[in-house]
Amino acid sequence: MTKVTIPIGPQHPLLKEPLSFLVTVEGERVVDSKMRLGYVHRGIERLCQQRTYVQNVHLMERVCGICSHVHTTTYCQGVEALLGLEVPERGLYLRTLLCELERIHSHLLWLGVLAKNMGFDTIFMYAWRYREIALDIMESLSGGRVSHAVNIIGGVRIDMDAAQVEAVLGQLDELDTHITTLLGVIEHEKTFRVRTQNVGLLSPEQVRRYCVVGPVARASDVDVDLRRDAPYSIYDRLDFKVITHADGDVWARTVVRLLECVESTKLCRQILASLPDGPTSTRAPRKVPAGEVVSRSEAPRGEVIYYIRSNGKDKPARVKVRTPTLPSLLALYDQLRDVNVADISVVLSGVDLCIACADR
Amino acid sequence: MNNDAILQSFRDAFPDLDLEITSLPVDEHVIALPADRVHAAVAILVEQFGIYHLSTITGQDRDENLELFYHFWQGHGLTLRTSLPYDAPVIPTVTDLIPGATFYEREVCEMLDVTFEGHANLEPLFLPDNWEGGAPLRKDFVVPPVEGGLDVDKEAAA
Amino acid sequence: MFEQMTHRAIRWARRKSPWILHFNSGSCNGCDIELVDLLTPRYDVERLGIINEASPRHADILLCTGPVTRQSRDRLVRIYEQMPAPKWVVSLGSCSCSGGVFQGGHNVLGGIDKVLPVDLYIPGCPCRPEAMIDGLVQLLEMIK
Amino acid sequence: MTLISELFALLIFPGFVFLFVAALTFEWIDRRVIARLQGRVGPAWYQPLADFIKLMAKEDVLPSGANKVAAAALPMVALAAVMTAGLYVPVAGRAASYFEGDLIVVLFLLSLPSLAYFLAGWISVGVYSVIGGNRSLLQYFSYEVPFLMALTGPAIFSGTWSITDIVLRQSQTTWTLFVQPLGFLLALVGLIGKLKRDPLDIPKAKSEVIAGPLTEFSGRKLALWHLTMDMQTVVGIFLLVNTFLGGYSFGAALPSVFVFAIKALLVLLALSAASVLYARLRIDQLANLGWRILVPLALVQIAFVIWAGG
Repeated sequence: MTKVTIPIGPQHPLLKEPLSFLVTVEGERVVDSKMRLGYVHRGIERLCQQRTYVQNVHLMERVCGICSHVHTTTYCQGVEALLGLEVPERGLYLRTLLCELERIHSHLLWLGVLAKNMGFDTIFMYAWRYREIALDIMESLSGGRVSHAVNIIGGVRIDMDAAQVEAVLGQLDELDTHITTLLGVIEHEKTFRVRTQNVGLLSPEQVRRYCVVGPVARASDVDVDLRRDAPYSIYDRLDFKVITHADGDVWARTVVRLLECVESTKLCRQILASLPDGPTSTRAPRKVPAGEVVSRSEAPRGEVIYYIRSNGKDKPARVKVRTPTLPSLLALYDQLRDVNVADISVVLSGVDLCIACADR
Repeated sequence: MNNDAILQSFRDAFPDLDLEITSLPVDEHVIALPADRVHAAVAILVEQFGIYHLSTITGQDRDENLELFYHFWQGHGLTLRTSLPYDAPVIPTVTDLIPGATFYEREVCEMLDVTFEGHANLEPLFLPDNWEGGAPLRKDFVVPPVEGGLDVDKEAAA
Repeated sequence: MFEQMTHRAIRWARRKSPWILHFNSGSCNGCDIELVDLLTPRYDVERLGIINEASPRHADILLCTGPVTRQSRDRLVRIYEQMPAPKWVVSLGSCSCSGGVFQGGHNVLGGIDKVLPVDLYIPGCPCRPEAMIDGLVQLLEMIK
Repeated sequence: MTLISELFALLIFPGFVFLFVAALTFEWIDRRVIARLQGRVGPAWYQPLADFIKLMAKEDVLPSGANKVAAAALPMVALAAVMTAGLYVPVAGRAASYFEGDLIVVLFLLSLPSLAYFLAGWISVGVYSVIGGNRSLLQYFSYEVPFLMALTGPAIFSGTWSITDIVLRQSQTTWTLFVQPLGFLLALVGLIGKLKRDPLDIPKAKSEVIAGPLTEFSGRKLALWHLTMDMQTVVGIFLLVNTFLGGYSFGAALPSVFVFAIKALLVLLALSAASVLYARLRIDQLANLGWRILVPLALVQIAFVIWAGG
């Protein structure tokens, strides 16, 4: 059999973002793969050192367009810890509300991308249509569909009144029905199962080897979720299930992500029901006392970790960002070995790549 | 994760060192180690305590030296901190213990010019192929000049 | 007379059938997901004849998002050169118009117009789907 | 008089002009129906025409290394084959030409575009084109056999190999569909494979091989390829209507053109629904489906027809 090398990317309909994959195939089997990152490397970590803490909030929002809010949350959390700032309760609640809405939006977006990549445009259309509801809620709260600019150091800049709470509750109900519908479809649609089951398998050992996090790890039966295991913000006061699945394939990841959406709508309802009164933010000083902090949070794709060091000026001395996609990318080599050429698209989209996150 | 137990086994393994555990905000504990002991310390963490999750490796330029942080996590954060000389920094790789460190080490390598001994492939991960500007996160780094935009003449193309 | 008629027919056809090609040269994903959103039920640009094409050889309009990074510049130029004439370039989002927040990054060259001749700028961070549709319609009106 | 009417049949109805208009209309209906089923609005009625004119007026580039003569000839050959096939398929009982055995000629002519499609991938040097071409050939072997076997059913049932006569025979007895529902289903699946439509668009799967063999084609050649595909859809659907759905006959005294159009649209609707409802199969899954399920079913079908007929 002759070996053929197929380039996937940097411009490829499969990836919205440029990532170069060189896949060597023998017949219809993949025998080797090579990856080249860096097409969207913008040098955010270095830019951070040249800008003030407040400016950096806007920069962090643009690490990734899909999970923009969770990045600012992690960053602000870290800076607030350095400052020793007590964030008002209402601010924390609203922050968490947006985190959960973003999780719904991100997971539905992912389902659409997966479906599109395996030639199931209908699910793509409907998933993105239902995702619009989550975007609507976020837009009504913050004014932005994808970037929200909600977080400021010391709280959030938005507030909501009773009428808005009522409206959001109604939209959440709607979202719930639609997610249940989607779950029903993917559980019963045979062609969907045929394409996703036993594809992109990751064993729990592999997950541990490559330090994979988030829904990909949970779908391989590794029970880890920072919201429960290292509660930040107000997660210790909320009641939710951590979804795991034993199968470890793309199908399991789909189920895990959709069930997480359901959990997220429940979390949103809890937050709205127990929303405390009071201010949403406190004033933060411009300069941050010298010190170091490690801030972690659970993004839609898994653990985000920020390391921030201050040397007492108004600009950070070092900000390190590690996004959940980077370890997932590493695990791709193993997943791609010996798969069918047609499954490359399913495997690649199955781990929910976000190259903008990984490259920074 | 039992920090006292970890510290104790580190003390047992490296009796010549005076090890301390310090705390950072948000549940993070730091143990400082010399660079040549990091590999052995990581081996203890992986083999004795089953801590497999390396969140990331942070590298930073502290003017007089380079500093590396190995951020572990298992319920609580644990960071191993080590420092390297400014010139020709070399440290053994931990990819043989934790394969997940591959990309983290490559990133530190290109951003700070730290060589990880024993790493299978230290090609640039994020920087472009023909990069000639040095390590971007070192303080003496200057952004290389941009050679002028490509002149794609629209009329000529049409 | 006949020539005039064919010319008018071709102009009409070009306005009614703009096939787009999307290239992300360093974007944060925000504009990209909003661009893909254009194809979905709420905005559905297929009613304007817009199809998202995968091959540069089939496309009429190159939609660029994000600033140009050093690594993606050559690829961007190559894709532009692969497209058959007549072709147009639209820069989508603040970063691709000027470099945006990423200006000064060690891997960022600046906006798309540093590399390619841009016909239309659509600002916004990220630009809303409505703005994109409006921009594309304005571009189509410019077609002679 | 006969010359004029024959020329009219050849060029206007049911000849080339009609096929062209029908091809664009069917593409529009198909895209519109798919859009509506996905909760979208869909394109305007003139969309396929605008696409066609625009592509005809676009620059025509080929990668260096591609065989220029073959690249220009292949879409023409494919288009010519489909148009010729269209002449023998009666529309509302009127065919431009017919003879005993034209069903076999039509089936042969309809398989030519698939081969041209494969060659188109092979001669344009791109990686995706070659992979797409190989896939189209693999797919060809999977769907063609059950498709051909399914279509022999009506011929054996009617005792003739002329499509026009098969229609006549059905108007005297009953639609083949009622006798051979299984055959109709097989033919429908085969047709989806032949037209490379979702969910069997494996050779041109966007997320896997960009646009398959057509990746490197642009301008005029691409326009002709699109037209070929559209015309193949029309001819294929008409063929099914004639062989399985009794052509224009409906028992009642409705105008034959009307009846025929309704039936053709119903088949098109079935195709659109199939592309909305299923995910794309993998090539090995399709081969399994073709050889393990469809071919045995087709054999059962033929055995049944022969047993019932004899």
